[in-house]
Amino acid sequence: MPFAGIDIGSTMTKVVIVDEKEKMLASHIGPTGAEHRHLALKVTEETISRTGLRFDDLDFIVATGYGRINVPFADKQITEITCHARGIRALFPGAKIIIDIGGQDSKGIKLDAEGKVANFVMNDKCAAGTGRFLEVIAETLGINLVDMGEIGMKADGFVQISNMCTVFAEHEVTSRLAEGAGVAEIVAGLHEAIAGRVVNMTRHLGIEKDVIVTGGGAKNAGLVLAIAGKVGFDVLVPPEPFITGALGAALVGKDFYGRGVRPAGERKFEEVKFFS
Amino acid sequence: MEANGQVKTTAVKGTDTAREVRALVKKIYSAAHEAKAEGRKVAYIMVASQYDEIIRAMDIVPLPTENYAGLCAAKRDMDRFLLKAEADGYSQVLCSYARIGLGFDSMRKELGHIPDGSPDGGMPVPDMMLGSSAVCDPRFKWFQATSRYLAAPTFGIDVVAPPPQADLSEVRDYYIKYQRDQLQALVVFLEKQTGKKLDKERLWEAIRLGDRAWQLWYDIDRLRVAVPCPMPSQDHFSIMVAGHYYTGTQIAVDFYQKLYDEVKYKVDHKIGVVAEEKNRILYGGGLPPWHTLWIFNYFESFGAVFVIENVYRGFDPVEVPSHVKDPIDYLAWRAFLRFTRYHDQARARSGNPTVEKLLDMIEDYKIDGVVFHACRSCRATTIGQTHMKNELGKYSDLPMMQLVSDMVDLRDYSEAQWKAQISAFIEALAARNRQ
Amino acid sequence: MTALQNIEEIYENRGGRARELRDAGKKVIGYFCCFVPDEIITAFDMIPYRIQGSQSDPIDEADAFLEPMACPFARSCFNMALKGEYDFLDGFVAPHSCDTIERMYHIWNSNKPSPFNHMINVPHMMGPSSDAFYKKELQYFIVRLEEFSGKKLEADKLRDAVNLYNRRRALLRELYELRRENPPRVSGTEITKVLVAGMGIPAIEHIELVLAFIEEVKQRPQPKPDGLPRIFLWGNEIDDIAFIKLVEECGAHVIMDDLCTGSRFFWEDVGQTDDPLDGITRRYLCTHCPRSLEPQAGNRKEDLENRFGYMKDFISRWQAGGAIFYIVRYCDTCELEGPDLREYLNSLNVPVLMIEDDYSTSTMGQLRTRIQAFLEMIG
Amino acid sequence: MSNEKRYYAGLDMGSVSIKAVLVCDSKMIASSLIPSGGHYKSGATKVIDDILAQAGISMDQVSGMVVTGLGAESTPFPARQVSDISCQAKGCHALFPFARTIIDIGGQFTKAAKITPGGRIADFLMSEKCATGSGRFLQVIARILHVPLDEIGPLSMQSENPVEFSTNCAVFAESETISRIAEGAKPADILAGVHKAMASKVSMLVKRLKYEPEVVLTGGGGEDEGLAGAIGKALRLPISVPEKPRLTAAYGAACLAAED
Ligand SMILES: Nc1ncnc2c1ncn2[C@@H]1O[C@H](COP(=O)(O)OP(=O)(O)O)[C@@H](O)[C@H]1O
Ligand SMILES: Nc1ncnc2c1ncn2[C@@H]1O[C@H](COP(=O)(O)OP(=O)(O)O)[C@@H](O)[C@H]1O
Ligand code: SF4
Ligand code: SF4
Ligand code: SF4
Repeated sequence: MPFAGIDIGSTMTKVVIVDEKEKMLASHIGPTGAEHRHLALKVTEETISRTGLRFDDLDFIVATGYGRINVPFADKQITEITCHARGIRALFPGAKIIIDIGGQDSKGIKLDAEGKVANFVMNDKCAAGTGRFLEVIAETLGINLVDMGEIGMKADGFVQISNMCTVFAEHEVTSRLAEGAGVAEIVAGLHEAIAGRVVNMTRHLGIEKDVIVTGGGAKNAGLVLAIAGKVGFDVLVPPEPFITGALGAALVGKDFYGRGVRPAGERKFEEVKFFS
Repeated sequence: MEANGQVKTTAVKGTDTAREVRALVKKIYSAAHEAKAEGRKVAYIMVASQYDEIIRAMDIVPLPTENYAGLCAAKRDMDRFLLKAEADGYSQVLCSYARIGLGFDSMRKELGHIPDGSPDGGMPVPDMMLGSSAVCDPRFKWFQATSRYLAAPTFGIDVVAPPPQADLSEVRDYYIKYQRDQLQALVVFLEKQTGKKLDKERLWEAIRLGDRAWQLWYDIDRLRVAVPCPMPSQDHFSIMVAGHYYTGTQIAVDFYQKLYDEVKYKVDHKIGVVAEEKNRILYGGGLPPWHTLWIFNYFESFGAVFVIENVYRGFDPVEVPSHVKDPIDYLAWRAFLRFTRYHDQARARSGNPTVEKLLDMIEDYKIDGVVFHACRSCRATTIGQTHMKNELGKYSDLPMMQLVSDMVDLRDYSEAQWKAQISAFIEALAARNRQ
Repeated sequence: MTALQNIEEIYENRGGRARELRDAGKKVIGYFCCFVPDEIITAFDMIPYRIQGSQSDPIDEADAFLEPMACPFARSCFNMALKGEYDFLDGFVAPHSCDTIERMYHIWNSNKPSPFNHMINVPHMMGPSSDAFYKKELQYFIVRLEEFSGKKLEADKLRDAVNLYNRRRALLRELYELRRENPPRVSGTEITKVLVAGMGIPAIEHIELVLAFIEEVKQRPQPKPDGLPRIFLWGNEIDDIAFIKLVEECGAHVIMDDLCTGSRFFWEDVGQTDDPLDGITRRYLCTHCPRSLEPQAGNRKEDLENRFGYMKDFISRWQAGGAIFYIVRYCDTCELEGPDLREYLNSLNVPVLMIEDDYSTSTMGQLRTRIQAFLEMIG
Repeated sequence: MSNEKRYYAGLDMGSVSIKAVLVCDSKMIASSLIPSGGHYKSGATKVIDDILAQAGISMDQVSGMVVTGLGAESTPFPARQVSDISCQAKGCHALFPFARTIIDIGGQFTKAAKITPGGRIADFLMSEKCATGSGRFLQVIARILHVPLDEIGPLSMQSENPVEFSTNCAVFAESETISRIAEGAKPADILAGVHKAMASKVSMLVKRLKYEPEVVLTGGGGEDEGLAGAIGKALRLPISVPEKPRLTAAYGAACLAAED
């Protein structure tokens, strides 16, 4: 019995298909960027084809993420918060705190003893402290997002970035460069700034072990290290941080199905609309 | 204080007496620690609550939590407390004094001792917490929240003032009666906490000292009408410690006597704060930027001196009728008269007592410009500044400026922005001088 | 027209009925918050009108008079006044509810005065001497109204007004009883419309509407159990349906509240006393607003029970599965109360979502994920 | 001596651009504008050289200079520093004698000032540390729309149906813009939406001043007639714009130098 989870994030679309034993049958990450949002459907098709199944074989489809609202082919819309928690619980049974750094927002999630969401906080009004911040600055610095973490970790000390407004930070970075600051130190400064902001926000929840960092931001080892520094102990990162939300969504779907919930209404396998 | 190397401040000279305040501040906290060690009672208090003399007369050692927050900011050690309070669920827009207080109490509870390196040795756990509704809402609500971190009883009193439009002859009696009842209830509470009766003679003595100190303070401020200005606002924000945190003690009287003599000497010898006083500024309102007090020196480097201020100020002396024979009655009367001091004048002109006070200051102190400081998280002293500016604008054409930051939370402060604003303001003053 | 349609029409056009009555020669007295007794104004044969803001209009004009760090509800009210939306008021009465309202009274008074302007000082501390003082303040308010109207207040009229408003209170409680059903036949959105509509029309007319609406609700068929979470709301001013509608759209029933615009303003009756003013004084001082304070003994558990115990009944009888705090930003007393209340409700096993908002419908979209995640969390 | 011409220079070192103006007999006789790119010293020298060359004079012939702008402290010239608010006031007052309110939309901040009939600053305010109310926002959107800055004004005027943004953040507006394009929204409508969002932020600032007509829009934002129109709509007033809005501060600086 296959279940699909579709996480339509602001930067990427991720799809995971699991079976009734919670085994992952296939996963796929769609082309990045806001330009490609309408490709959510393609990513889903691609993932399904990797399993050799057909769309109609899917017993339950859960959509999550920023673009979850208007997915015509999903049976339920569930927030990223619940899905991340479910996905992380499957991967790390001892998880207490999840820090998710996505493109459009960052979140802190606290799990109770059974691994359910006990509380959460999120930042979504301002790009400060989100993955988008990293993207913008990487572009300004002319470095690859993928290399950013490594670069930052090579720094001796860091340059204080005082502007949290992404737009102005971009400008600040340019002037620091002009003044002769090193790229590595600037990147380390950004990691410090974002980590500080995200961890402070998460302190509301009471930080305790184990802390899992996930979402695209977790791909950045320098940022993860900075977060560990602020938290005061080591943090864990899933093997593929991008897909924990989609994995969780698939598992939530499986849970629903197990409780006897069945798809209601008609699924339309067509493009996702973002702004209605 | 050093101006981050940006301003030459050598020419600026405040009073010597103001330097002694540092020791007075330290003593607030060391006295509380001593009292705890000796088993005497310590109370968290809010200044200007009209109950200061009662506290002194009952031998309770006051711990002003608001002052502690300002102290942390002046020492640039506020972030850990702010963050702790926010981590405990308090909003980032809540009064930052309260956030520092709550964060400090929370950390002290969690650690089981005073957080390491706390400014001036930190505050010990109080035996009681005394809030009041004077000045603002957080000042009665904050201690209620503090009870999350310590098991001391909280008590608050109402401090009431009629609106300026009220007919004073209609409302006077019941306002004074309520104030009296509130103070009396506090006495009953304190008697229960200390197991001692209030000694009315001692209260009279404290009141006499209190009134004496405030009279001297008032006289000092009156001396400051002199040109050049003998004592700048930086000093005011130090020397107010004696008036607000040592109310009802001989210490305050002695301090102000000494300060009076010094200021008088400066006036007589025409010794000013800066060599060439170009402009005289009124600090129109808002809590001082404790974190950035050097900003006053920045103004002074342009010859602009802050000569008088409308915050943390002593009340003008008032004449309590002689038929009032009970000290509690006296305090109630005094409070009423203090709060309604400008009411008649307001009804005759602007309708607003604060506007009247500011207009008087502008005239008496030969003011050239007015600066307000808006604090994002202090609604009480910030809301109304724009209105004040609008109203003052009806009676004077002085340049006015509102600088925005916070009294302690620096996260939204921009030095570049302030400097740009200040230069424009200085230029506006200069343009006005030329005319 | 159904009662609901009637209510919706009044809700959509909040000042409409008051303007009509004013054109017919009645005097309309605007006021803030839950501390100004409707009974007194009504006993003078005037129309009490609770001043509200507008969550859908941006605050622009008010910024020339009032700092942006002031409570946006208050700013919005004043903004509407500046735009002439409250020109129909004959009187403007502000209680000293909080710093912001007190400050705003003065600003309003000097920039947009009504023919009658008055401020009532409301004690923050609760106790016998506070009652006595507040009664004096109300008496002074009466004196001022007598001057303004040229009429003496008749004790019988005041007593009649007390009975009238107690009748309305009873009816509103009856309506709230219907919310106890699971699932309820009346939504939180509808309740808000009923309450908000009632704040700008004479009580007699409101009573008629509520009666008719209760009948309508009772006619509705009982829906099948849907297992959706039941939400208790706590906070200050929610005078627009947008937020409650959003919560309900996310999949929940809003079934009970402790809000200035909800149960807080009508839950308790005015007691029958020889001097009706005594009952009124007592009743209006005991609104459970965080801006009021009682001494605490220093025993955490008991102190919390004293402060919040009344909500236990709301939670258990209305079977709330979760609570959402909606705090209009910059409201210091609510911000200081919230964490304690959260602790208390958590001790009753009620999970809490705390939202700080700008009193604007434009931010609603951003709240969706938060609310939905909370509902998933407790569901 | 008396018939010898006196020249005064004004130098404005902004966050986005560096401008210089040469004034003679209160008239602007030369000007120069280059992107600052963080290189203040060399940039300043370049624009000054430029205006001197245009006028065919040497530095010795310049009787006075005033510098202003964010980077004024890094000026390589021995000149008096004056805040850009005062310079804008001076420049705008010289160009529009009846101006009472000035809105300066620069790269970093937006400033609003009220001036007296004599051209003195009566009151002023600056925007918050958020890019949504600043010229930067326009640059960001222009970049992703691949529209040159000087075309965004005319283009936005063609819009009939401005896009409503679901966010107040310039960064998110950027990604929203990209998806809107993908969904077929017209660039003109997007720009008009951006103008509306900016105008609402800017007008809030201006309203806090109790503004009075005549209102002058200056700084880089003044180059954008669409933005001027949107602000005018929000304030319900016609807005005056100098011919070369980015030069008014430098022009004002030069005028101030002439007064020294
Ligand atoms: N290869 C990578 N290395 C480091 N960081 C990355 C990488 N790819 C993406 N990111 C970061 O991840 C963010 C997107 O995270 P994601 O969880 O996919 O967000 P969303 O769910 O909003 O799409 C980007 O903004 C970027 O900061
Ligand atoms: N032709 C144009 N049309 C529209 N906007 C422009 C144009 N040229 C510049 N701008 C805007 O002006 C801003 C820069 O203004 P400027 O006054 O030079 O700033 P600063 O003084 O901070 O250097 C840019 O951010 C851009 O948004
Ligand atoms: S501060 Fe910058 S990042 Fe934050 S909302 Fe404003 S434009 Fe966006
Ligand atoms: S709100 Fe202002 S006046 Fe009140 S406690 Fe805080 S800082 Fe003091
Ligand atoms: S919401 Fe809070 S701050 Fe606003 S008016 Fe009500 S009590 Fe005052």
